[in-house]
Amino acid sequence: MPINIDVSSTDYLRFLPETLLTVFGIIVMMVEAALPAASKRTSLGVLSLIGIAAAFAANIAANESSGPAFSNMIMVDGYGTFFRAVVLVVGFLCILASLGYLEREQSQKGEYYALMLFSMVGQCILATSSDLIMVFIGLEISSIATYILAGFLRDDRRNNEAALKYFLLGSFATAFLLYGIAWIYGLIGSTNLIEIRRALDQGTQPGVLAGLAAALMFVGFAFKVSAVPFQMWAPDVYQGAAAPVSAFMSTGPKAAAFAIFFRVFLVSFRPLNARWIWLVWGCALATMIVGNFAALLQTNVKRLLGYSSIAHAGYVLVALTASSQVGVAAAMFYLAAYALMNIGAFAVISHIAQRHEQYVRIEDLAGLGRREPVTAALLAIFVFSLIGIPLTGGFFGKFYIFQAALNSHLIWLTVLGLMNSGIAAYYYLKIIVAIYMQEPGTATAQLPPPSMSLRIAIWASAIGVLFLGIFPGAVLNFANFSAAALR
Amino acid sequence: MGHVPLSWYLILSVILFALGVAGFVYRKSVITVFLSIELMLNAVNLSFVAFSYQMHRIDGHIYSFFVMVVAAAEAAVGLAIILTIFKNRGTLQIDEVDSMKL
Amino acid sequence: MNLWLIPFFPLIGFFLNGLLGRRLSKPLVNLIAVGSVAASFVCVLVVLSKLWPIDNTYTEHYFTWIQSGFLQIGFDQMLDRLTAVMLLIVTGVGLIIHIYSIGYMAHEGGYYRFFSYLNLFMFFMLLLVLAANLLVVFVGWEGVGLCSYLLVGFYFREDWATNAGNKAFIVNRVGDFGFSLGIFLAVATFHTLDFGKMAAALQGMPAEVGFGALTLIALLLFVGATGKSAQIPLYVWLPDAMAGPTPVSALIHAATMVTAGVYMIARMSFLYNHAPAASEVVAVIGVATAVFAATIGLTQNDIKKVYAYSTISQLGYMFLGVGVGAYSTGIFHLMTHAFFKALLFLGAGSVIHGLGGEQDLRHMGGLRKAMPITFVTLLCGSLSISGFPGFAGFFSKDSILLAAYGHAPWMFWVGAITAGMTAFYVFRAFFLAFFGTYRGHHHPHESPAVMTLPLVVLALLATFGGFINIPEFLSRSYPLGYQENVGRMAISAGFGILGILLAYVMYVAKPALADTVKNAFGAVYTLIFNKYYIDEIYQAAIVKPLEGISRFVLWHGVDEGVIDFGMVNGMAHLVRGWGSLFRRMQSGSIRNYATWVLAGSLLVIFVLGLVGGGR
Amino acid sequence: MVDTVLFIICAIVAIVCGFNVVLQRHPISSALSLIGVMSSLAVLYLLLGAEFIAMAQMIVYGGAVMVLFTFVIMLLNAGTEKASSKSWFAQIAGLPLLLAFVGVLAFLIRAVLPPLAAVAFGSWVGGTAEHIGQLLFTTYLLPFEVISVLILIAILGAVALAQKEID
Amino acid sequence: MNLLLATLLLPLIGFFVLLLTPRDSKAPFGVALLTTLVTFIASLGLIAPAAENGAQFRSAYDALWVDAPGLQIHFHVGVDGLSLWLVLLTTLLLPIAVWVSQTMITERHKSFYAFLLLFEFGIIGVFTALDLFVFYVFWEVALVPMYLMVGGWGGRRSGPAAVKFFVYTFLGSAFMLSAILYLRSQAGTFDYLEIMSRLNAGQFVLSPTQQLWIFLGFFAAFAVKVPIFPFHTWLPNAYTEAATPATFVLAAAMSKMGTYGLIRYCLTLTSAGAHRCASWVVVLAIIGIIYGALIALIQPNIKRLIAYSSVSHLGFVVLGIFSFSHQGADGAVYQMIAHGLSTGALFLLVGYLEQRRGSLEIGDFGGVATPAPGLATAFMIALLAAIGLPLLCNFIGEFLVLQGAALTRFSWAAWAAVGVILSAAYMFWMYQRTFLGKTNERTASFVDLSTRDWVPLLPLIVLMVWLGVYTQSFMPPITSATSHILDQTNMNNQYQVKLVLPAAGKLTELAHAH
Repeated sequence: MPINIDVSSTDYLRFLPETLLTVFGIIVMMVEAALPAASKRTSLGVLSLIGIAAAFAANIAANESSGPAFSNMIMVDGYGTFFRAVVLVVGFLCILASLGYLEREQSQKGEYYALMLFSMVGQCILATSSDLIMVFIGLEISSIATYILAGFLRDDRRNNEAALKYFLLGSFATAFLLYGIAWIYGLIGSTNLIEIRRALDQGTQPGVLAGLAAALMFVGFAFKVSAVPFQMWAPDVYQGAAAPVSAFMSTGPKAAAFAIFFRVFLVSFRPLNARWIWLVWGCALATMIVGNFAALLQTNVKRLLGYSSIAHAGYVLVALTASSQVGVAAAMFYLAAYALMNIGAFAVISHIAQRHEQYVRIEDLAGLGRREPVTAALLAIFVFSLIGIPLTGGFFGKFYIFQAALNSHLIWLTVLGLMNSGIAAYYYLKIIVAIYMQEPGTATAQLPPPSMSLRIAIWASAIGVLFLGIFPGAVLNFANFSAAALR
Repeated sequence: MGHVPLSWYLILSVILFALGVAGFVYRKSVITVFLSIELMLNAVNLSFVAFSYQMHRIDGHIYSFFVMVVAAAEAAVGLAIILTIFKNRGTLQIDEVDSMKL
Repeated sequence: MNLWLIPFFPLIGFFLNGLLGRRLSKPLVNLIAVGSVAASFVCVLVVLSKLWPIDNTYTEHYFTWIQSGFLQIGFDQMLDRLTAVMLLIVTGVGLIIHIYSIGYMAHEGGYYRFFSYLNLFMFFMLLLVLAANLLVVFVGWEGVGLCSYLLVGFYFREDWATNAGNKAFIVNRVGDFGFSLGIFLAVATFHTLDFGKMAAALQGMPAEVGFGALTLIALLLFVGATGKSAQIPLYVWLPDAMAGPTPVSALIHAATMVTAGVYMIARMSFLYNHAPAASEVVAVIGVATAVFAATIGLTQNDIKKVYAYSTISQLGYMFLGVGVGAYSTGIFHLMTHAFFKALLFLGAGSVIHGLGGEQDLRHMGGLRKAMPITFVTLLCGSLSISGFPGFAGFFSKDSILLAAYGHAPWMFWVGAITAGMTAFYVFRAFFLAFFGTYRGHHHPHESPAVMTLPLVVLALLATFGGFINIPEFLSRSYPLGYQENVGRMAISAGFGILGILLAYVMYVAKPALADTVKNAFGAVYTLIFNKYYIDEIYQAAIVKPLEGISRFVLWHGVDEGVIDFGMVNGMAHLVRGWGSLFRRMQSGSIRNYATWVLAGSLLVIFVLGLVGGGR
Repeated sequence: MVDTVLFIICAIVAIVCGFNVVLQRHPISSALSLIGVMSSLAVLYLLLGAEFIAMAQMIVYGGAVMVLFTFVIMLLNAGTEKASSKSWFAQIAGLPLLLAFVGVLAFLIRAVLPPLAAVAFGSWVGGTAEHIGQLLFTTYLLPFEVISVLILIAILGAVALAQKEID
Repeated sequence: MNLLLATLLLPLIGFFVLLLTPRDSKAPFGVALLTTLVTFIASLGLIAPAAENGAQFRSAYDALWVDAPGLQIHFHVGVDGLSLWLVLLTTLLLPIAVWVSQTMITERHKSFYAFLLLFEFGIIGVFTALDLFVFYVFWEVALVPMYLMVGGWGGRRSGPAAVKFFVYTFLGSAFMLSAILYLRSQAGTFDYLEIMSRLNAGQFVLSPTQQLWIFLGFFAAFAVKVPIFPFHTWLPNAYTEAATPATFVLAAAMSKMGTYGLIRYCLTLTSAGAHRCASWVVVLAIIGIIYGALIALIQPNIKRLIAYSSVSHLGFVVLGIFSFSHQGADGAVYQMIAHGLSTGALFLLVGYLEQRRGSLEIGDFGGVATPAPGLATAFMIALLAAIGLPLLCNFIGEFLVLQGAALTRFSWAAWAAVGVILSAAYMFWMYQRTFLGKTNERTASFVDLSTRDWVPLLPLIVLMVWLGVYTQSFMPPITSATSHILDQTNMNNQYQVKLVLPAAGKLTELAHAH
């Protein structure tokens, strides 16, 4: 067995974002230990924000010298860079949104920020990994950190339950994924994504077994992105977890999971395309339908957004069904836009909810438009983006996805999907109706002004959503360019 | 003859995996459910090692190793979560952890 | 030559009075209203004198009104002898009635409003008469309908007035429905609406046999005419229209507007000549209306209603005339009718005015002493309408009846009998009002000069107007269509005189006889007295069902029930139903969720592993 | 021959213990049964030439992880399960689905998988600690380093969620 | 500076400026009024170029908006004879809406003005977009502020009405988006002119089946927006529940979006589809005409009555479009504008009534003409226009539409003309019960229109007469645009205009035979 390992500085550069996140995570914990007991812990949040910013810079630098690193364990390419960036932005905004929230709940602890950072490490690894072992480890890092975050307010019954559900079901699904990896390993002898592709192209393995392996991995990924019928956990967990955490869970890990989902299925399993395309077709449709239809009857905003996140996963799966470069680019764009609008919505909800999240029903939003016109307007922007109204990122993403679908001749899926988005408008509008068309209720009547950090988070998300909707060109270009990586 | 076909190992793995799933689906104590997950992971490990033997490569062993580490980490976190549940609800019955639904 | 000036003056009058009238003094309003019509009358005279003897059609084009595709419709006016007659009638009689109105309306509220409407009416009527194409006719046609609505409903605080106004407009709309379809079909057939061009297209062509495009156009236009000119089956609005002030009844519902249908058919004679089947229909409807309305007229107690039914009846004569192809006789009768019917209405108005608003004949009587001028002039009018030899009505009516005899003798006989009935009921009203003893309460008095003077002028016209030989004047365009026949003239005149005598016997000589006759006829009388229940039938057969269908079937049934509740909400319910199903699957139980994952994974394995085909 | 016997013994022990995990109503019995499964698997690993993994299985799994489990079970004084009428879907659909799952996979392995090598004890010993170590610090350097983050998270999580119990 | 771009962007700029103004002051009103007026003045400049040749797109502006590999979206706008008057109608109506909102909107003025401006931006965009993507974007951009206006102000049940309105139209436009995307996947571009030229040059061909489906996709969105029977049930609720200025723009301006789309896109892009469905669409239109009128006949609420009358009136527009005749198309466009003016005026007056009485149930009125003759007169004029009295605007539209329909199939015109009868019936009946008769104790103290109330009415009334009398000021650009569109329709589809009855040609034949 030859021992040739040369780990060059380039390798480290390519892995720098993750490294920086880890380092800052550790620093946060150490600083916390050093802080006097009475002092405010907000500075830890700021520190982690700095860490994320640094990681972001490193991400850009890493992209300058793209390529594989650490014996093909990871692959820094435009695609990975894009998702790393999404994850980092998500983390940044979520931490911003968390600062005031944790203060309010009196749970300001360094662990929270460290866990956020570590979770992002896992997601960044997912975005760039090019070997199934990295996929597994990245997924676990990301997930386990998120399990803890979901239950971070440990005295809160809903948090506990969310954490337990997410944890047990997540581990359960991961076992399936892992079993799939085992089968791939057994069939091909390698877990490198490119190797798998090469082997499958040659077609020496029984297609049925490759299909089995793909199926088991599909279960794992589909669970993480909350695709039907593996979506059950999502509403419960998003409802139970703290609002900023829900914002984080429904965007960052989801984007990362989609990143690797796409990479595995479009790179490694592309030769099996004919097998899985109809599966994904049905899955996409079912996901859209279940998410949207079930959301119609929700009265809890967080739960509603949970269902909506299922539906949005369905739209992204449409892009996977298209399995084309445009489709990938569309999914990338969509996930970025979705991240912004969803974080924005959750951030506003976290503000409205007040202490211990007492006010999370739709009627608690009543009259927000009169009490806080600016916050209300921003929430309206997020909701309209979720509906898919033009000039918001949500629209352009959806538009681009369905265009990709039509380019791949998925006419019925397009029509049904767009109909779905029409039906979806109904439940989103319930929020708008509450904000603008109802008299202020008790919840909004006693609303303290939002904290500065939350305001920044909301404004940034809103500007991002509008920017993606009005000037999608730059992001789209980058997405398109980097989508070429998945061939 | 005298040698065991590798497929037996794989089928054993399948059975154990399925038993893990069964435990998850049928057991009502949170801890047992969690144990079932460990059983599933063990089953997967068996597959990894068996496939490694087939190809005479030890990457599978590395996987198993990592799985163990992950399992250990999961155990720590999972048990901590179970602790909080027990503290807040005073029960370990999984069916009673269903306040969020519909 | 500026034909446009003719309708323009009344339009100015309308705007001045309409916009500023409220702030103007009464004399000024009068000046504007009467002055504008007078100016227009003068204009007519000037124009006619310049164009005399009007051998050719004179046309003026102002601007292109509508241009789309091949269709080009100009805002054009034309003048020929027919127009000339009409112009003189409209402006002449119009002027007289305007003057009369000064007195009649002196004590009414909304004085300026009344005159501005009246001016507007003059504008539209003149537009109608002067129009050089069918669409401009339609403008005037609808416009006069509007004015009719406004003036019938002049006492807008009273329900009977506004109901009558609505009825007038809506029934006219039904007619206009036909008229507009006729226009569309004419465009499809001729690609133009200009009278000249249409006539030229038909020049030298044989008459249409059977039922073709031309007949259909002619019939559709005639549907319009039945509406405007109150013929069967659309006559029902006219009696109700008497709710308007009496000068309005005189001007619009006797002299001018209601005759527009006759004018239109005369104008479109080239078409009707080519559509004999349609002409036949016109004649039959005309004669039927004449006799039908006359029977109703026999029993009415409201003096204006009597005259209203007589108007319908007389219009039936005119349609008989134009229907049998003797267009000039129709126009002739149109003119004399304008004279004597305006006179009758104004006379009635004078009576009503003198009695403080009383219209019921049963509350009049013996007025000849209190209102001598009205008495005399009304006598002239009554004789004229009865076709008493020498009076205007005699000549025109007989010319129609002679033409009808030439076409189909039964029409002549029906017409002659109708003439008798006409004489009877007109004189019945006359005798009831002016003879016997006064049965009312108000103290009767003669009307002021501003009202009686127009009566006198009209009386002269009604008496001697028959000597204006319209058929001769129009013979260039329209063949005479009848032959003089003294015998038949005597027959019809005889019927008239018989009618007058009968009325005299029943209402002056032996007043008790009337009740005896009434009782003798019993059921028939009740039927006729209630106008054959036509209004009630329309109400029960059309209006009520339409309302019921609209409300219960269409609105509550289809709109709210089927579409909104059934389809729209049904879809929503369907979606919600599925939604709640998905929601119930979300049981909150971790074990159930895991089972779903298991089930899903099996499905995925099946699809990917087994169904995917291949090895 | 020995291979076969050993395999069969271990397999039966593993399966029986596996069933026991599923069938026992008290968590502690399940946990102990799971240790049984793990031990027999360790033997099977040895048969497959995975020395290091067999050891790790005993030490990490059987030792550390399961001890943790038993500890928590004792700590929480977790009692016998109670019958529950909830999760009826799992009760009804679970067994058929499981049988189908096993059936499909077993069928695939038997019918579709190309013939594999038979296992002969000692014919291949690749999985010594040396081999593993070499690979771990060369090819699998990155995962190995990264997994430390996971350990860190576990510590953090335990601290964050169970702090009060600790201090 | 491109005047069209100025017209388009001014409301947007005004919107942002408005956001900066203090909430409880006169400033938002001032900004809104100024913006809309300046926009109107700017839009006047569009007339001259477009009137020169209505068939071509003038004042066009074309800029690359989204530039990504495989996806170039141009911000392409232009004005031709078809869109010209619709743009002007909009820019005229908006200052009026702002003006009346001052008194008719009782709270949160600033937001309302902001939405009005945003709406103006959207709807001008809809009428001028020359790129299907841009069209769709503006289509939705116009929808959102309208939705907020309908739901945020107005009656108790305005929220549900607004949601119904939104979901209904949004579902419809989902189909349109599918069609647009599909078209793009076939044509390779979103640019309308580019697609047309490629179609005409035969560079790509849409099979009749494809055309049918694309047509249906577009039609779904337009039919809901117009609305065509049976997609109309959102309309009565939305019109009735919304605050009057919102109803005003909704009815007067927004309802034209659907009909505009039908004539602009359905007829040209998918002529085969349009022809294939024409008779069905016409049947629906005619049902709408009669059905809307019949239901209006028995409505107890003035606003709802006018709402149903809109269903009826817009049926004429659809009928005209799908008669595929010059007259029909011209009439349809003319009717759009006329309907905007007359219905707009009616809704304004309804607003005045509501202000004074606090209710719109017909039963609560009666005898209003006595204390408020000005209001009654203005209402009468608008009403007369609405029922198609000659020399007022609607007549021209209805006449041409019916004429066009009659040329294609006479029975269409015959059925549709029934609606004309009914319109008089329901309008006059409503007028009688509202304005005529004796006053009751509540209407006796009615206040007549003040000068401020007359200001927005006068331009509408003047235009109603102008459009009715001197059509040559407006018709030439329309005619050239529609004939261009019809040429394209017929070029792509040989469609025989069948007359039921012999035309002039046949008459002359007859003459020669004898």
